[in-house]
Amino acid sequence: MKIHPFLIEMVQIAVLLFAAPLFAGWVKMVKCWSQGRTAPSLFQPVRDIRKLLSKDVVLAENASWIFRFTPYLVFGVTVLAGGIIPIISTDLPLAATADVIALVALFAIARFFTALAGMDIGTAFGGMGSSREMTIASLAEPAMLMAIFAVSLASKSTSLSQMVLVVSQGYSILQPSLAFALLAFILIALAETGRVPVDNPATHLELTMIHEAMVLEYSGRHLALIEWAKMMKLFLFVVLGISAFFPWGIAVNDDLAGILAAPAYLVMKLGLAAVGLVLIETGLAKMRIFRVTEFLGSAFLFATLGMLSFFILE
Amino acid sequence: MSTQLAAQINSLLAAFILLTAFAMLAQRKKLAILHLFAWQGLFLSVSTAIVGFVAKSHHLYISSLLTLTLKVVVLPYILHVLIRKLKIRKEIEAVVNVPTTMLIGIALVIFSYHLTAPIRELSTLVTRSTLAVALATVMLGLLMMITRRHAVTQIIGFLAMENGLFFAATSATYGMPLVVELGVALDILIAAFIFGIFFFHINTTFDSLDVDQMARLKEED
Amino acid sequence: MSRLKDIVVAALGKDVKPDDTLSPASVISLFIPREQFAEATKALKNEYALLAAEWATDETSFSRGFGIYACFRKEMEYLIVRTSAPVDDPTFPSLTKKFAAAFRFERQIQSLMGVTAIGNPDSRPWIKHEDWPADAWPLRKSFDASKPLPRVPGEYQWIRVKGEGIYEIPVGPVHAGIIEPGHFRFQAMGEDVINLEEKLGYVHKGIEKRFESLSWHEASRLAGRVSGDSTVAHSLAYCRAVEALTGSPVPDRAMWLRALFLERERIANHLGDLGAICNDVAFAFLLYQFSRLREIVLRANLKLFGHRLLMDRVVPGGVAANIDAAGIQAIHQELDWLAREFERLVLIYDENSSVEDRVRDTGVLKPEQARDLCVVGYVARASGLNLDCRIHQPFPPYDRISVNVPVLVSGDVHARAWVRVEEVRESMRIIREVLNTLPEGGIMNPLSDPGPDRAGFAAVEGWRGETLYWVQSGPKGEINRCMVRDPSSLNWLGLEQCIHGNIVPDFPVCNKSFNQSYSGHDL
Amino acid sequence: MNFSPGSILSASFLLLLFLVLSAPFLRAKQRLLIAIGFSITAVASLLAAFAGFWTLAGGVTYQLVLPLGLPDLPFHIRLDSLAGFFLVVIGLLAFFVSIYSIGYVKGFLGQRPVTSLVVFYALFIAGMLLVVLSDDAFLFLVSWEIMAASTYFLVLFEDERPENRRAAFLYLVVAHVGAIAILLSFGIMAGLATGFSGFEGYTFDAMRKTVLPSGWAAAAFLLAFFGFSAKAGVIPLHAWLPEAHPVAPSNVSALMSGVMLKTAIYGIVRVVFDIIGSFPWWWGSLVLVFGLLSAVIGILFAVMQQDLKKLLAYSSVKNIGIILISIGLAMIFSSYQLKPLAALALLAGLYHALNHAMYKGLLFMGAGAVIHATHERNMENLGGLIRFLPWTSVLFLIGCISISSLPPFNGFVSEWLTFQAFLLSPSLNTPILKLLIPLGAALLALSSALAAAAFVKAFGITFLGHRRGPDQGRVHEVNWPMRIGMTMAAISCLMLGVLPTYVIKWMDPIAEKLTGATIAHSASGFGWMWLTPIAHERASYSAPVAFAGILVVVIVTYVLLHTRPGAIRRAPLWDCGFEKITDRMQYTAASFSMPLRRIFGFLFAVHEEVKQAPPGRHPAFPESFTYQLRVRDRFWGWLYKPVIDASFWVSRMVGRLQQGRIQVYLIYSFVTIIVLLLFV
Repeated sequence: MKIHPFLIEMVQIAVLLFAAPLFAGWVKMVKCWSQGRTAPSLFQPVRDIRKLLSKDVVLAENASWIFRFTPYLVFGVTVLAGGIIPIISTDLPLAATADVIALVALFAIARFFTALAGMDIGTAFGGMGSSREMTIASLAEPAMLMAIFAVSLASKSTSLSQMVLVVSQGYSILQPSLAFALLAFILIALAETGRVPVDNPATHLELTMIHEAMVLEYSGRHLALIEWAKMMKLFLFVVLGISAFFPWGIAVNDDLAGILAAPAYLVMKLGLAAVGLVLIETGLAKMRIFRVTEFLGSAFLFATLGMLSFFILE
Repeated sequence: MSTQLAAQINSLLAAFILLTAFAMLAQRKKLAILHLFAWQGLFLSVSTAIVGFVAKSHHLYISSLLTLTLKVVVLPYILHVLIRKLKIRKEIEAVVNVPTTMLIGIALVIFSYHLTAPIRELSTLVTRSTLAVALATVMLGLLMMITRRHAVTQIIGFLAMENGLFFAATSATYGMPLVVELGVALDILIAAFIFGIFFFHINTTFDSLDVDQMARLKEED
Repeated sequence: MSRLKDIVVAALGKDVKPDDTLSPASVISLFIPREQFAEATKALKNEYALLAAEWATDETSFSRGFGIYACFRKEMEYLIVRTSAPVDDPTFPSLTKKFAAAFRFERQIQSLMGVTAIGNPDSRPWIKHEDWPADAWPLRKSFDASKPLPRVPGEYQWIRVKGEGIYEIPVGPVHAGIIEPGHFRFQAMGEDVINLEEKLGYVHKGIEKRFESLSWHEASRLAGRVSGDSTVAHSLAYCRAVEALTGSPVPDRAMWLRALFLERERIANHLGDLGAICNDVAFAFLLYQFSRLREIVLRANLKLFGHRLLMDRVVPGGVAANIDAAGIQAIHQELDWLAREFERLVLIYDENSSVEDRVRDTGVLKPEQARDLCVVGYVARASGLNLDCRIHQPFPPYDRISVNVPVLVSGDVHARAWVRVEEVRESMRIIREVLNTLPEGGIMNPLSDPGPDRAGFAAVEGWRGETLYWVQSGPKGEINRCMVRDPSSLNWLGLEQCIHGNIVPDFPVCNKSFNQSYSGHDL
Repeated sequence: MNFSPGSILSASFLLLLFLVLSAPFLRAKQRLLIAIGFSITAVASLLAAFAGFWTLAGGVTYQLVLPLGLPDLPFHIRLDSLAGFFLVVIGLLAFFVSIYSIGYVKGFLGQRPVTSLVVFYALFIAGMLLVVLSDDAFLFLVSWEIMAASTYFLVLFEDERPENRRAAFLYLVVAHVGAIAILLSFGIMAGLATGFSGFEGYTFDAMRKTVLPSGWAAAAFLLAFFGFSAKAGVIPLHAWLPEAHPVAPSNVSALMSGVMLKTAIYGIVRVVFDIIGSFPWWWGSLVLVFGLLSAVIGILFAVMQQDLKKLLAYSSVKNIGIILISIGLAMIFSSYQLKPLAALALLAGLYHALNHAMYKGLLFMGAGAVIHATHERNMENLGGLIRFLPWTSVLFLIGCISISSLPPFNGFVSEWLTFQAFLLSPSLNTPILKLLIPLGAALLALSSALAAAAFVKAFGITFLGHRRGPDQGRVHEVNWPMRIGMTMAAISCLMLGVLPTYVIKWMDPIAEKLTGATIAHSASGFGWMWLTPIAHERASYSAPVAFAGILVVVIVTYVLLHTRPGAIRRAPLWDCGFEKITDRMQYTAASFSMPLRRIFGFLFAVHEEVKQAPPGRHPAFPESFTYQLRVRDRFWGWLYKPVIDASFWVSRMVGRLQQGRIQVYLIYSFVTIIVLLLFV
């Protein structure tokens, strides 16, 4: 039985919207357990978003339209990105909208506006966050491109659906180039999603913040959109990693059985990914901001080694 | 296990050996370098065993076992004791500009690929593609010896270089004759002991293992 | 004989008089004519004495004008140097030329007592808010604390960094975390801090003024509330000062119990700090684990002594809580368990290289700077200054306990954290020693009547460092002045200096490694 | 009169000539002069663009020998697809800028006469058009010199400022050194075409027909590359660019950065692909390496700038680098006979040239608007302008997004195509290139990410936050012609971004002619909405879908969230409870780039100094500090200072070079050319 791709696309976006907060809740839960604490409910992030959505917005007196527009844009870009990455099926009408490079650029436009919003209200913290974010992004970008390069060598494509198809058809993770690219991707994803060794999403210390510093002045529905988009971004990066390196289980032809099985695989892989993420976050302190150079430098190194080992070893 | 899969795994192990070589180059702490060295030995040992399986040359199993005991257990243990005795466990070594060193490392990998490309064309062995990695490992070991100032890290660099040579031997010709290997192993062991004793002496004399100290000694002579 | 006294006498000759009227039993006190006040300190500086405190009293009720006091410390002894200024010319020579640490004390004297230090380069108010009327001097006897003051808009002249591209970061007084209020002003270029200036005084509650309207016993409760986290140290210092002033003896058992309380307070706070330092480098695991240990220690306090923080357990003349054999047994068991858990966590701290990378070489307060700024406590001990009143001016029972405090020289965040680790270990050992040798007997003696115009001085090594109290009785035997000097008064200076050349995001962890008290400083 | 690209072009040139000749008569009526003068240049530019568009779309080549020039050396004109493309690039931006100038130049009224500005502006445009059209070395160099000389005077327009005089002189020196190199290169090619015996080889046609011996070909290429690089501001020959572009009037800067640099790109493409034709791989590698160097170092310099126009000028160095990267890749692919790949890379580069013209023009016009409104170029004294300049800020923002290569605007398309070209490098079967070229892709990624940082800084510091600095006078939005000029450039940025398949289809004849392959078929093989340079399984990008998708989600979210009448309450900034907040408490331009300055500091001569006042005070109670930051170009000290010193010395010897009369200058140039031609 065939299912229409547009239907799958709708389902996928719905999955993204609601699974992302749950995934964030799950990460939080595992993290609490790893620290020996009682965890909040899995649905806590959902409740937080609901609460924020129902609150009024308090806006700084001098905030311009950029500040008000940014949450919507960031949200929109993230949702669109979610329609492109194969989460449960590769046959997506939106898949051809962007390959991996364009996808990275889509996230970059969200970052561009977030950084501008950070500077819009004209505080020391906002500008500081923007400056740090743009610095880290510019270091992450070359590493990201190298990782894409390494992966695309194997699949001869930068289109995500194509990567899923190629990698799931027998290409194994034993391939050194993919192993290196995965390593690089993990480091980059930690930096891009603002997780612990680079940024601390749970901190209240304005002076050390990166992403939070830019969005300090947001409230109400604006904050809800930003937070939601942030959760989706984390979710999408995990899913991106899954699609590019562990695609088994994603439906490659649109038969019903495959599509029904896909979410089960997804849940399993997400659960494991969260454990991995928590292990990294619990085991590491946040690094000094200028150490990020070395961190992303090693991501670049891994990606380059991946690319080299494709030519040398494969 | 098919030959195909074995070659695949062997490539992956080669990649890991290369990775550990790079990691050693970047690491600032001696103990961590030692651990990386032990890991490299482990990868090497497994790789040797796999090559032995593929080539059906059983003496490689013995070399593999030898590598395992010597490079994963005995030598790291000796060096570990040494590091602890010398109380340099927490010492942080000044490494000259990690990114630059890494870039030089990448250049060396490319260079060794370039160098071994003709051999790769001619060879028919399953392991031929790992030769470039082996050569690169040797060069990275050398680079480590050049960039480090501390005697203990230099000796680890030397041993890593030796790992590379050993790996080169297995990948180019399915390993050296067993006798040679035993001889080399014995040499390394003895060298390690002598180094150990030697370090204690430098340390007690100069209260430091900084190689520059010895250079200074020479100048004064 | 006192070396410090000899130094001053040798430098100034016969102008120096032993201070007969005010001779607290616990310290040597000298009277020096006002003109030679600064000169005397020059001699002390040359002999490497450190400034411990500087304060002023309103002695109009004795018709002596204002008394200005400076307390110095060198190794085993303290010396108080006193001079006085007439009411119509409330000035005195500044000590800042020789002792940089004096500049805030003198600003404080100027702001709160209205006595000006001539030669102090910084005349801005300190602690007193800039919107107060300029001529409101709350510590003067003539000031009526019951009336509200009018708000007069004033401006605080910040230290500025001129130059293109410099920006300022105002942090506080309301912070995002649950911490005390204080304002930090960074002058920064991107991530580089060029200058940090603190502005405190947001918790100025008038504690020193309030002391003057309380009875000697009530005041002990107030002393216990000067800085909540070091309540034992403050009430102990107050009580010892009062006991010195009145000459009241304290039962032996009470002395040992006081040491027990002091060490338990030290353990609890150090545990909390270690966790907080780790949290500021986003290593939350240790925060929760250390907080757990701290909580268990505090709960044991509640169970055994009736208060989690041991507030009001030290009273003039003794202590207000006793311990029985079962309690001793319980503490021993708790310590066995605590030591095991603690060592496990310390191992994690020590072995995690990502934490190590953040704390090493961060916020370095060099030994020269530490000596120059006369810092105290773990801040001093992490920067190579071997200062601990439990060793150097041991008060009972520390004269009978051997205390081994660690001294590190690197002066970075790690050193301040590691001094705490070692101190926790040492405190656990001390507690065991105290419990093993705890003498029998009563725990409280009545306080003798204080005479008029007497003074008492005490120094106690609290968990944060040397806590000083100096009390003076008035004409009717009431409290005329109670000088409180929390270790923070000196250590805040260290924070400002150690941040130079660091990057902005390292400030929180530096601040946490100092963890100074706002309340104890602002008073 | 028959209607053809040629006749349209003639009309365009006649208009420009008419303007140059008649302008002095209108000297007395400055306001009228501005209106008429810039209207004429606008029409002329539009005509030129139209002619170019027609040529390219029609795929026809026109050749013409003009009865002008020296005896026996008539001028040759050729209008082919490549020339047509560059006519569009130049004409389109010149059209926008001319309209903008109608409003912008009014700002000089009452300060100084603008007659010379109008004259040289027209000459400048005519020069650029002629460069692209000329089909022999002689006319090429003449028009090259017209272009250089007119810009020299335009840079010198506000000549009372010493920085302008310095920049103009530096520009003149570098332009001349470059011109000599180009001349020598043509000399070699012309000489070999006719065996060093006559002048007949000076036409490009003759050169085309000649197969050069490899050594001479390399020499000709190296000389031409050096000469054109000097014009394009390729690192390390860039130092004049950030000096000259910012000090010129902003409309001129827009043209200089937007299109004048492209004439050098045109020159490289013309010489390499058209005139020389076949070449070894290392030529491409050389171009690639210098492109990468310019891209990364140029943008790093841009990030460090506090002067808005300097930032833009340095970013031009970066964009020239990106164009060279693509051209270099195209050359490498071409030398290995990988024709479709070469076509892809070449079109990516040319597309980027067009895009850069649009957004850099837009950004310089925006910067001009800011300066027009505030009289301030230093970003440290700007800020919060979004509230006063709503139009300018939106348009400038569009420029910033485009130049930061973010979808759905145009900068992204051409960079994405360049990335695709990089990703195809594994099809080369030279191991060393296969391993090294991907590292180039990483550098390109670095440079585009840094561009985003630079333009977040440029927009954020200039337009957002609070007003900075001492002078906080009122500012007004700029006048309509300026807004219209900028708006048109902004719209073309969007259109070029959203409709790439049409642009590529239009540009395809160039690729076909120069590389022998086309890509339009595969690029739009999946439908016009999807750009699929090779095949849609390989890589695809759809700007229309992305644009529409984001728009839909944004609108839906907005509508959904506004069903509940939620109030927006305006409140003062959160001040941490400290009430006395000032505008010093916001991030500054120098601070924004500080982390990058720290990380990449080894590339610059960074000098930081903190002084405590009064000196000698104890550090616990200072009164104040002074901080000084100087970031300098290392190349300046290594390369330029010696050259500048030497040329100052030479110019003193020559004495009359600097007298500033165009005739003298032109004669001087002509003599040089003729002497050199004879010599060769």
